[in-house]
Amino acid sequence: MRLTTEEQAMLDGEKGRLVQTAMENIVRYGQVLGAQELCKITKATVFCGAHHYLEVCDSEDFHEVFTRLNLARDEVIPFDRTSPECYIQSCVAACDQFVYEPLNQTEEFFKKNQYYVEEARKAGVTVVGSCSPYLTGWIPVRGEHFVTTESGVTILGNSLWGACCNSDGIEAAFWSSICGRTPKWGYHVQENRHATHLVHVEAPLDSPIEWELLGKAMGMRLPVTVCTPVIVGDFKEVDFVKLKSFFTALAITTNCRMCHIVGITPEAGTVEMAFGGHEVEDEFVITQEDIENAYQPLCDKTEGKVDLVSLGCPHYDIHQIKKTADYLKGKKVHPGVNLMVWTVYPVKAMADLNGYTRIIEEAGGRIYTSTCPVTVGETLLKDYPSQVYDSLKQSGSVRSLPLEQNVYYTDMYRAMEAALTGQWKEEYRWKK
Amino acid sequence: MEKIILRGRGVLPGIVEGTALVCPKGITGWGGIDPKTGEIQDWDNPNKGRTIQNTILVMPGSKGSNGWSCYFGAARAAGCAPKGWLFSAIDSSAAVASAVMQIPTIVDFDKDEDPCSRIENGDYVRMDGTTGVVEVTKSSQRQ
Amino acid sequence: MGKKYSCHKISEGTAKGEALVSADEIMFYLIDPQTGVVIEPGHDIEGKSMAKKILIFPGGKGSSVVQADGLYQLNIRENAPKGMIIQYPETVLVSSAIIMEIPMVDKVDPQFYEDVKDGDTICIDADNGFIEIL
Amino acid sequence: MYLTQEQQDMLNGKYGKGTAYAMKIQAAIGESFGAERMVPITRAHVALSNQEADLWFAEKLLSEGARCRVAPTVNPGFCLSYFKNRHMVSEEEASLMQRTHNAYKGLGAVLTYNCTPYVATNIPNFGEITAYSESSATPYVNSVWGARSNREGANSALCAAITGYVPEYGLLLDENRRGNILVEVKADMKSDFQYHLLGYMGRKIGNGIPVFTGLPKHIGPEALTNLGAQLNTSGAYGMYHIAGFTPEAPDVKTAFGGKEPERIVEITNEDLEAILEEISLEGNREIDFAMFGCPHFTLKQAKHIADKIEGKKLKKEMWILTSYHVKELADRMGITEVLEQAGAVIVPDTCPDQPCWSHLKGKVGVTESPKCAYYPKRRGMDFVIRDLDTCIEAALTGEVE
Repeated sequence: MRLTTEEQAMLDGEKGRLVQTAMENIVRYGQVLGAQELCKITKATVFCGAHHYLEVCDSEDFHEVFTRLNLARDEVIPFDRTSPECYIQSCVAACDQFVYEPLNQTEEFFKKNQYYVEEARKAGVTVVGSCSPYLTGWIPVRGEHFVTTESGVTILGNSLWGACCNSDGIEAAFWSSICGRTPKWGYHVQENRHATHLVHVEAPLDSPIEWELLGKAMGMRLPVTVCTPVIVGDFKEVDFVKLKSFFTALAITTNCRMCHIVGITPEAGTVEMAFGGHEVEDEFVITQEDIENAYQPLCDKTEGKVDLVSLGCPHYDIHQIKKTADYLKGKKVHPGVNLMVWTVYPVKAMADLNGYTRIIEEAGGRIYTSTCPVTVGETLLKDYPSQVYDSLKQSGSVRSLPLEQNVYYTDMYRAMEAALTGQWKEEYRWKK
Repeated sequence: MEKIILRGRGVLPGIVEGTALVCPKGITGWGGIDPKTGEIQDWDNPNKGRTIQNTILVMPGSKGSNGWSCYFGAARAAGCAPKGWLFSAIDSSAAVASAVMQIPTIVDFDKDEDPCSRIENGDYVRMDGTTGVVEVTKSSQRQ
Repeated sequence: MGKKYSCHKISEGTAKGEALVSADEIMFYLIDPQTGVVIEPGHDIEGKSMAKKILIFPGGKGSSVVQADGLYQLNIRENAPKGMIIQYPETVLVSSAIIMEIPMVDKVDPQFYEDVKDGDTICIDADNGFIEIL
Repeated sequence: MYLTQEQQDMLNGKYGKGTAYAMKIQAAIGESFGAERMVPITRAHVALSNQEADLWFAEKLLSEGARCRVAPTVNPGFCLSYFKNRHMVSEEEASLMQRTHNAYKGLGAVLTYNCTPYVATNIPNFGEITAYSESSATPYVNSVWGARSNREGANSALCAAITGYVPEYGLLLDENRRGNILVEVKADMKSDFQYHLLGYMGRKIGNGIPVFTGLPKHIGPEALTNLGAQLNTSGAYGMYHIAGFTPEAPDVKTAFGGKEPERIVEITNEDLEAILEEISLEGNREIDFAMFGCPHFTLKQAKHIADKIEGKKLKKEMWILTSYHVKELADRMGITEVLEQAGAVIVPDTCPDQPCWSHLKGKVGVTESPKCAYYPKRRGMDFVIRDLDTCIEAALTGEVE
């Protein structure tokens, strides 16, 4: 692998042990890939907070846990700096940054999480706590190289913004944030960004949930290997909420990390442009029936009482919170139902300013930040036998937890109706 | 005793040997293994309940979310790492996991030498992460 | 009957008044609302009043809010121009004229610019697409 | 212009008087630009200005029953709670801001009070059709994001938010998005400040769509914000290209749509120095205050200042204007505390061209933004323009180089 003088200096330890270790790992990562050189990273999101999987390392010291798990070393290398050229935001943690009791968490865990997050902040990470870093201005521009721990953000960045990112992982995002480099491989190389599969969408897509279901329907048809589909169809009134819903769903149901949309994404003005002269490996059609089939297994059939309604995965933006407030204005959530709305705290502050928070609270709901039900996990979810989500990702991930809950998935309005009536009814199932 | 030789690209050095654990559909990283024991938890994985600890782990590549490597990394930290691993074709998540695990790694096999189809559970595998040579002793032929 | 010139309607209506010709773009923020006098230093018509005139100028300039506020301030004091004849329409100025209900036209017969001078009495009929110098 | 049945119904008053009024204005705009039809938008940003005309128009629409179909984000006025509580505005001024707040809230706008929606809260995607007013916003969404918006006025953008449509003309059409002026930048673009000055070269660049070459490979959002803001202070630009960087300009040839540039302009260090000398008050003097955040500062810029003044005491007032949500981040990150301990103020929702700055009338400030120096002139504030670090130093020492 060819390294620049600056990169070699980092590898030789001239910028300290932390940068050296990060660079060693990045170089090893690049060697495994067969990359010839590295590229400069200017945006990153990192997975801070006291996540449950870190508990395998039995230590009180954040830096020891960090070193063993994120740097994969058995010494202790303090995480005390990041690349000054890279803008780094924190992803969700397993705790809200401001409250713990409503999430059924202990003060001890809350404080541990705060300690972890605070150490990251001191190292140069902007503490945001969101799966949707773009809500606070973290948006790579076309051709910019970035890293993220969020699959949905990888695919959004590659596809919608024409920026460059591979799906690499939590550790690698830290390495890149520290040394400011990643292997120049995969989607970081222009020649690899062409489409491989052609998907004709014949289903009419209106609401965000239908775009989510398109992601799942494609996931049922695409190969498990890495591929770059391009979709064509008569898409109307496409907005960012629909697109983020689609890309997030596609990311979790496939290994796909880039997907062109003809006429919408910048590298796909036409089908030909998307393929860039490369062969079409496969081609298929997604019909309305495919969308409906994708939906059915995601929503339980039993009717009955509802205990939890959760909105906002990915985290809601201010427009979505406004829609929630507009709908809930003057209404009351059914007693015994916990209505949770998830976002990032600066957006919540804006919701406070606009009066949306008050409307939602007066209706009996509450806005939470910095995490989500699945990331908090069993501690929160075990007490709610019947749960409603407006997100394919949440409802899917909840099903893989070892719990025996009823899980319902529908659009935001029907989910709010369920919160108001306290019941799950057949009519709340999504249908066209 | 039937022996076959497969050749891939050796990417992390070291010579190790052990019993193969083959997951032709891969393993989901996030939530797919219990890092404390190395046990596979994927509900649809035929190897559910088996541990990856001290095996030669064979997979096509990574699977699922960007959080793939961290559960393997956590298993490493807990002392439950495999001895070495083989990937049919490398991808970025699997490469990060390899850099984390620092175990002998061989990747990018020809289609007709795909370790996921040529190696079965229980086969005895000797691999050289420098040369990329994988020596497989088929278990059905062994005493 | 005076001489007629064709033009294209931007903001509807008819107006009659004295011509004031400016070679420079106009930012309505820099007009004294109390008098309609242009106060922008170095401007082609600095010191002249546009109140109740037919203003002939190339187009507008300035940020997306200043034109509307400038025209509004003139309008409530009845110091706005009665009509406007421009060459280069852009959205900010066009929407301001429409909202303030001041007749505005563009694409005028080039001969008009040869003939017109300050003080001429001019009729604009935006709806029927002509200007007349009386 | 062709109108669909729904659009015709809007015009005829089926959706209420306010919507009809908004549609009438838009139809007239469409007609005047020769648009053939109207197309739906999915985003809007209204340059709320908290001026009388702005309030008059918003209240008129509201009283006639208009509501936004597409909830727009809005520009800053001044932060009512901050300036009212400190008695820095008169009753009338506070009341104007309160009425503006109420009117826009009633119309269904999202009250972001931020002039840089395009860096965080309202970001269009490539090809998305939108209506953005605010002079720094239009070039950013067209150029950096590849979205499509004409240079809307505050009122035409509000009309678009209400009807949900815009007439299709100008920058909404492919053929009008090609560059026609080649701007070869030979100047040393060493910090975000140089982009302010480059943007201020409007007179030399001339009318049209510039295509910049010679800029660095990595250009951050702050630099791009500065470039767009100053282009529209010194001229009128809906869009620009940066060859090899902005999405519709993978290379120079594509940026010009295969045609030859109509004009070639070279920008050198000397040009930037000359423009700075022209627009700035002379240096080597005592200053009274420093003002930053026109356009609104990002967290990175606020942090930069905090790092520079941490543990020190400012000799002069320092105002850092930002969005409500960056303010939240700054609070959470401990940046606000550092700034306040040094004597700086970071205040959200506020623009330099507002009545809340009456205490600075007749005083001399420093700023890094030519736009900040330009508009408040009529409020009696004068500025020395310098790069950010020099301005910070001036606030610490009380004197500027």
